[in-house]
Amino acid sequence: MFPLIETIHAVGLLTCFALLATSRIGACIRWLSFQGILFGMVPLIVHDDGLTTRVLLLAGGNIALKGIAFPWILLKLRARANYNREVQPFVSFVMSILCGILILALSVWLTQEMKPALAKAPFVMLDSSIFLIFVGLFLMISRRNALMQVIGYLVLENGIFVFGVITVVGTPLLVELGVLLDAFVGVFVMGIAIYHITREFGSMDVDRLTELRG
Amino acid sequence: MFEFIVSISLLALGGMLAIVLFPRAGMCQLAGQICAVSGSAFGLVGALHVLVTGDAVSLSGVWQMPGGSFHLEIDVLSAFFLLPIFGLSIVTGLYGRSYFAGHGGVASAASWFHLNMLTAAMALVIAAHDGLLFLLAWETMALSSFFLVIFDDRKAAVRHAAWTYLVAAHLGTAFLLVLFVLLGSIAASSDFAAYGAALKDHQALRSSVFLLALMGFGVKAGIVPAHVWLPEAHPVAPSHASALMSGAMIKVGIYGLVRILTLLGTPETWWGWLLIGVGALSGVLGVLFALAQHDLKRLLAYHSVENIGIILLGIGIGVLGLARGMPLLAVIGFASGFLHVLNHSIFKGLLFLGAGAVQRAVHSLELEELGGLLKRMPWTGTFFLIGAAAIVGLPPLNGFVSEFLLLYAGFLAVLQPAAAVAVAGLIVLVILGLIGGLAAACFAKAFGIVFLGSPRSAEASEAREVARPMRASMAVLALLCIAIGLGAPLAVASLAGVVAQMTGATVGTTSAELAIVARPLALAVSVFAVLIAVAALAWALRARRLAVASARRGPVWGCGYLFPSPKMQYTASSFAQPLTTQFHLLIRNRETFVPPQGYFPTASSYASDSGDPALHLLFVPTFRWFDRVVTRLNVIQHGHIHVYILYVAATLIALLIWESF
Amino acid sequence: MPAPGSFALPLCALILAPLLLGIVNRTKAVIAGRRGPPLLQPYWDIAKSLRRGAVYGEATTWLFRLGPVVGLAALVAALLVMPFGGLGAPVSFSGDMIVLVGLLALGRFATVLAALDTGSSFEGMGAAREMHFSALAEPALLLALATLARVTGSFALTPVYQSITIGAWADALPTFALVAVTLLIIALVENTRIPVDDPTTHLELTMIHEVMVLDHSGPDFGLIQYATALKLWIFGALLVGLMVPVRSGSAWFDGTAMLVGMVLLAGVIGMIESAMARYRLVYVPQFIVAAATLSAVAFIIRLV
Amino acid sequence: MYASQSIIAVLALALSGALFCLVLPRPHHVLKTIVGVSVVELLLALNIWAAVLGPNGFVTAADQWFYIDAFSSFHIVVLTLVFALSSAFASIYFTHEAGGLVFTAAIARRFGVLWLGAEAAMLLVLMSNNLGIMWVGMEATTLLTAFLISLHPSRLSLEAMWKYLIICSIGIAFAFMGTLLAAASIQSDGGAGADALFWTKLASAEAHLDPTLMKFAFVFVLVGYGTKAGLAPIHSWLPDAHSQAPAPVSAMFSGFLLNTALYCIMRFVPLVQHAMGQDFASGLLIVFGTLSILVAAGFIVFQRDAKRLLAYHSVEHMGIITLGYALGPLGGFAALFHTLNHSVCKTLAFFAVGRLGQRYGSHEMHTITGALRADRLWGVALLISFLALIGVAPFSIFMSEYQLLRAAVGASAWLTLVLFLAASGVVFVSALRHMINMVFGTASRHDRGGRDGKLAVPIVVVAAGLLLVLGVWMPLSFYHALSSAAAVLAVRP
Repeated sequence: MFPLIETIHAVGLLTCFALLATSRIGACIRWLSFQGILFGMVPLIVHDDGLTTRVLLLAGGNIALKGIAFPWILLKLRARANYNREVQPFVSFVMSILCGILILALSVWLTQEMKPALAKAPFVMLDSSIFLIFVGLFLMISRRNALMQVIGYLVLENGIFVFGVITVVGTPLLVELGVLLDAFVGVFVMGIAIYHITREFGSMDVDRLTELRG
Repeated sequence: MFEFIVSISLLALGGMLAIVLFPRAGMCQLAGQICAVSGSAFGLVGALHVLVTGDAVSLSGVWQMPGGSFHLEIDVLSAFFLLPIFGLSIVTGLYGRSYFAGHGGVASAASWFHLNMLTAAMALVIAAHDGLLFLLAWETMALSSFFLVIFDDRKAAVRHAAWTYLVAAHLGTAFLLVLFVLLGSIAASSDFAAYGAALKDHQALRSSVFLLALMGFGVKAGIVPAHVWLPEAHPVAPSHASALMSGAMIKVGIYGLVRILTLLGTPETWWGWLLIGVGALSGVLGVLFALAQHDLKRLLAYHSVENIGIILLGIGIGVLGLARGMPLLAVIGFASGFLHVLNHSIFKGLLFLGAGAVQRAVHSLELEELGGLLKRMPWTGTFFLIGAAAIVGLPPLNGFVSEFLLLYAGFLAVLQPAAAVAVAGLIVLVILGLIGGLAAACFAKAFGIVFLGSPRSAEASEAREVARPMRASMAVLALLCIAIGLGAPLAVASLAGVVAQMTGATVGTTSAELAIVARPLALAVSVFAVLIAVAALAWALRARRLAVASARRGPVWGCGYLFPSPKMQYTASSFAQPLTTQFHLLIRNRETFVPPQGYFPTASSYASDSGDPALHLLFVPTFRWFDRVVTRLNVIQHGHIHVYILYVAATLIALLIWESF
Repeated sequence: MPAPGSFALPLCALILAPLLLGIVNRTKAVIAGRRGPPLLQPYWDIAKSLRRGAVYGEATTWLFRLGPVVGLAALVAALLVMPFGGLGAPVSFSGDMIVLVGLLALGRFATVLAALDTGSSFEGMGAAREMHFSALAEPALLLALATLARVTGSFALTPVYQSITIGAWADALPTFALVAVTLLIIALVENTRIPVDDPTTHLELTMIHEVMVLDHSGPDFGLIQYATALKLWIFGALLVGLMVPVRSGSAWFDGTAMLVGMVLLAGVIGMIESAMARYRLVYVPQFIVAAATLSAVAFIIRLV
Repeated sequence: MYASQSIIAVLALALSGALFCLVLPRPHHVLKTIVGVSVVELLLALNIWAAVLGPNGFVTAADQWFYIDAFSSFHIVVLTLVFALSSAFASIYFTHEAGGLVFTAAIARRFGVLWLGAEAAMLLVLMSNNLGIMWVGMEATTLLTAFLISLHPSRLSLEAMWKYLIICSIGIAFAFMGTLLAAASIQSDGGAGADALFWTKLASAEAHLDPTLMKFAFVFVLVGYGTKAGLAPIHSWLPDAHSQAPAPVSAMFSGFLLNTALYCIMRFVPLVQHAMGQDFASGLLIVFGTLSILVAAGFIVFQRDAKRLLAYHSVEHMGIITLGYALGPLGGFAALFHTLNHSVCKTLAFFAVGRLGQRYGSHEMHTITGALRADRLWGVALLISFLALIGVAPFSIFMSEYQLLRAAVGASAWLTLVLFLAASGVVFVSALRHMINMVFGTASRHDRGGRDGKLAVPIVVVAAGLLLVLGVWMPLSFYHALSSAAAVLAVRP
């Protein structure tokens, strides 16, 4: 089944680059949901002890949240600010892609040291998980729009989720559900925050929030 | 020890009562005063008892604080330093109530609370025989005196002074923290005895310990250039608090230094040199700055710096003597230092109380607004005169005795073949001579401008003599000045115990060595007796002459100008001008001089105002520079969330990369 | 307890002191080609003022009257520790130098306060100058005494002066010479003679000592005049004791030698006064510091 | 009551209280409720503490999901104490909302829910044995407290809230990464199991932890929870949040939220030391601690807003505590002692500043002058809390810093010692100036109205009394409690 993983890995990387290169927020959200569904399937593949309810629950919950719920919330929010659908990057798209390549190199280099310790884990997934984390960070840093920061945060979450799935066998279900719940509440809260911000500031440009300094 | 405990608890009680009774100003004043006086009296008795018997009393108990233990011990050294504290506290307690008459309940409650706390804390510092206990008392002392300084907090200058004071105090405490923590770590205990034992087998640390002590305690004692808090803080506190702070509190700094010296064993030669150098610097600069002041209490505060310098000169000579194995030199040096500690607390207390009386009578301490007060406040004037003569070191008063000892030690050193000692002695002689001359000039100015001539302002001309208790407390100190002056041999002989603790010799040998200098003092006193006799004779003679011949009042010689007015009197600035211009390099006098012009000159004036160079050349620029530099940090926190996220990411990546290598 | 005979020394000091002033004035007159006042004129002056009544300024207090008294008493007491060349002082103890300096300071302080008591700006001016110069002269004097002490190995005046013999001079010629110059300068400063101050000037603005005592009159002024003479005697004894190392052991011989020396000193002062002009006040401090430097050099020579 | 029950009771009470607030009609009902709940919580916490200090030294509940040892129980007590004080103060503060703000019933309910919810979340963090659950609780505190900052939505409060939300979420995400790595580190040698995330398992002597993964884990945990704990240079959210939140919330933030994050870090330290020896963890802690102290000292110099000033003080004191943890057993003792002192002192300071801010209508320090004359009680509180904060004896922070210095000299960390003293000197100088100008002098224009109610004096007396008493005398039992808590960090159960 490794080819399958390879594929997911490759496609996952591509989704990241797509996120880096897209200028329309709507498109970004769709890429995000696709990525969520893609990586939501990972638990179904990597586990070695049959399709237990636990695994199904895990995969289902993730796909449902990251593939459907979050994108839906984000689209709703975008609809509120319909006059502004650009991601407003600090860094041009070309530069972003170049940075993406650098980040890829960095993450591969970093995972080199972990790999011997994590004998059983599929290495490619390890790479992509670290890569996702850093791309998420990069998106949050380099995009003005509040929605893009949420998107970046979710990409980061995906990375951590993947890492957890492939390294830690048998995390208690309670913990997993707690994590999912937190992710859900987190996005929900961020949504409300963005709602207030757009109402107060009349835009989602969080770079305008610079009255508190010193 | 019993008396000590009683006195501490009485003082604490007094503070509490004052707070509790604050709705009724009179009651809380009374409570504060009674407890202050009685408590200090108890403490004084205890200290004297220890001094007389010469055997230490101590009290240890459990104290739930890691790194500390409850150990009080009053040996001869502590007892000696308790004298000025409790003695002055009695007098100020006597003085304070009439000084505060008319203040509101809250104000007087606060002042009495902090005054009693200050006395108690100082006493505890002296008695503490444990590092942590010492620090605790030390900080409490600083805090309570801080509240006394900021007593009149409506004035911005007062607030600034209080800030300066507490900052300086804390700076000193930082050094002391390191000092005691270091000692504690090598001794594995916080008891002074353990420190001493541990230092014996950590010879390498001795010099750094000494330097830490000198810096830490020097700030409190007010050595140049760490003296800047003194002229800020002392003038603004209530006068009896200033008396207590200047008379007793800065001596606590000296005590700390001396105590550490006793723990350090045989000193190095260069310590003595360092002490002498610091003392010389403080002495000369202190008196020079004092000369340039025209606020009476600021002037007195600067004289405290000068006298601390004199004390350090004495201790320095003593240390030199110990280091070079010259017991006689050491004994006389330390004796002069200790005696001057006592004397300075007496006459400086007296002078501050006098200044307080002037303040209360005229509501101003600006020299140019005073004058002619000796006529209007004869008692205060006379006492202040005695104090002034004493601090200048004129025979036959106590100031002369300690300076005699110091000069004696200086001459002894000069006779030594070793150049290192002889030159030190010469420096002491010359510096002390210079200090004496300048101090004389300064107090001629202070007394002359404040009490002599005719009043320079309406308030001064309507001044009234102050209440009886205030006069009484000044009289006590004035009498002490004379008594120690004329009883010099006894005073010196009584120092044997405390000096012996410094030199490590037996009391017997020490008193034998002190006898060597007591005999000349006895002869000197006999000469003073002749002096007084001749003076009385001459006075009687001129009185008899004038009884026959006519004595009348007339105008003073005005060089042909018939109607001289008070405005024409010499001012403080003009009096000091020759000297201040002489040492302009050192005291940075800001002079404003409008010379007379034309054949018929109209307006012309000379005024001088002194800024403290240590402040204006050292501290203020440093602080400004630091502010400027630090304010640049602003750019880190400029409000852009993206960059904040970048910080997080950068930190993470940096750490990951760092630990991958 | 000192022998009663030894009190003869202060006594004859008390008697002869004013004579010095007479000699000084006489010398000046002779050099200026006048006949000048009789040698005993100072005695008559003092006696006259003592007999007079007194006038006191409105502002003055008891301190104004006390000043001259203390000023005189301090000098009289100082005479007790002053040796006269080889002749020992009635009271002698190590450290009596300090007492001497202290007594001089006391007298000065009393005079200055008395001057300030009048509230007149002239007196204030004089007091300021007096304090200024003496503040510098005091360390210089201590420096000179310290040097003598180091050379002679004692710091009690009597033994110090007794050990200043011809041999000692031969031994420590440069040191003694420098100290002698210092003492001379200090003597001129402390007695406010030319080139520091001109006692006979008639312009108050340029005076130092005279302007301080401007408003004293009658007995007070008499005491002041007498004190001036004593002061000159004391500093003269300090200097001449060093300059005339005649230590034969016979009191009469040494005493006469010293007296001759004193007379000569008075003459010298008179000559200086008629030869030199007054320094501007701003130069006086340099003059004193120079004196101190000489002693410092002298000390350094003896250091090794 | 048995400790294990009271563990459940503590959580249940907080949660039910939170839900109960939803149905309350009036603001003052909510306020009374939170006061009552938090006081009971304090009593329960003390009960737990007593039980933990008993013979076997720890308490567990719900088969190992809850595990409380001396270390966590001490934090629980401090937490509940801070909450009790802050709730009491909130009941005063919100009745005097100034500047056109109205404490409506809706806002009151939201406040009550989030407030008690946050307490429950923090209790969960402190009590859970499972590092995953601990993380869940931590994330929950972030999400719950976010809206406490912008209780009254305004441009500034929203900005602060957004920064807090985003930056801390990232941090917490990293922390989860670290948690996963820690779990992976025990499995790497095949020792898999559903209890991989249980602290007792990881910390047990026979557990073999892979050093490499543990190293990575600690880096992620440190940066992650460190962001929440406000360690420099990742403290950027802190001053904004503290300055914009209502005073009781700010008090709770720097009074305990930061400590909770630090607690999480310290839970990992024994594991790291177990895996790879003493130096790695303490080295990183020393660096971050010292850096925080220095940065905070620098920023304190030029602050203008009183609450921002206090916020930077929190950064400084977090640095001090971190430093203490890095300096061996004595240092750990000092750090725990300092934790209590700082929490009490800082809450008191925020109370005073908040109340005076309401009187003067601003937190700008130059508008607050003569507090002693404007409002004696809170003026005195400001005076005492600031004096204690800058380390003046006889207040307890002086003592804990003295213990810290002893630890530093014992570990002969001279550079750290010097930097610490220098920085605290800078803090002293500038903070003292601010304090003097606020407390003393003639009072500037302020509103005299508004009675404080009968809770005000007890709050101040309790807090100030605690500071003063611990500054001169440390009860023996308290001493033992602290030492055993410090021992947890060094020795593995």
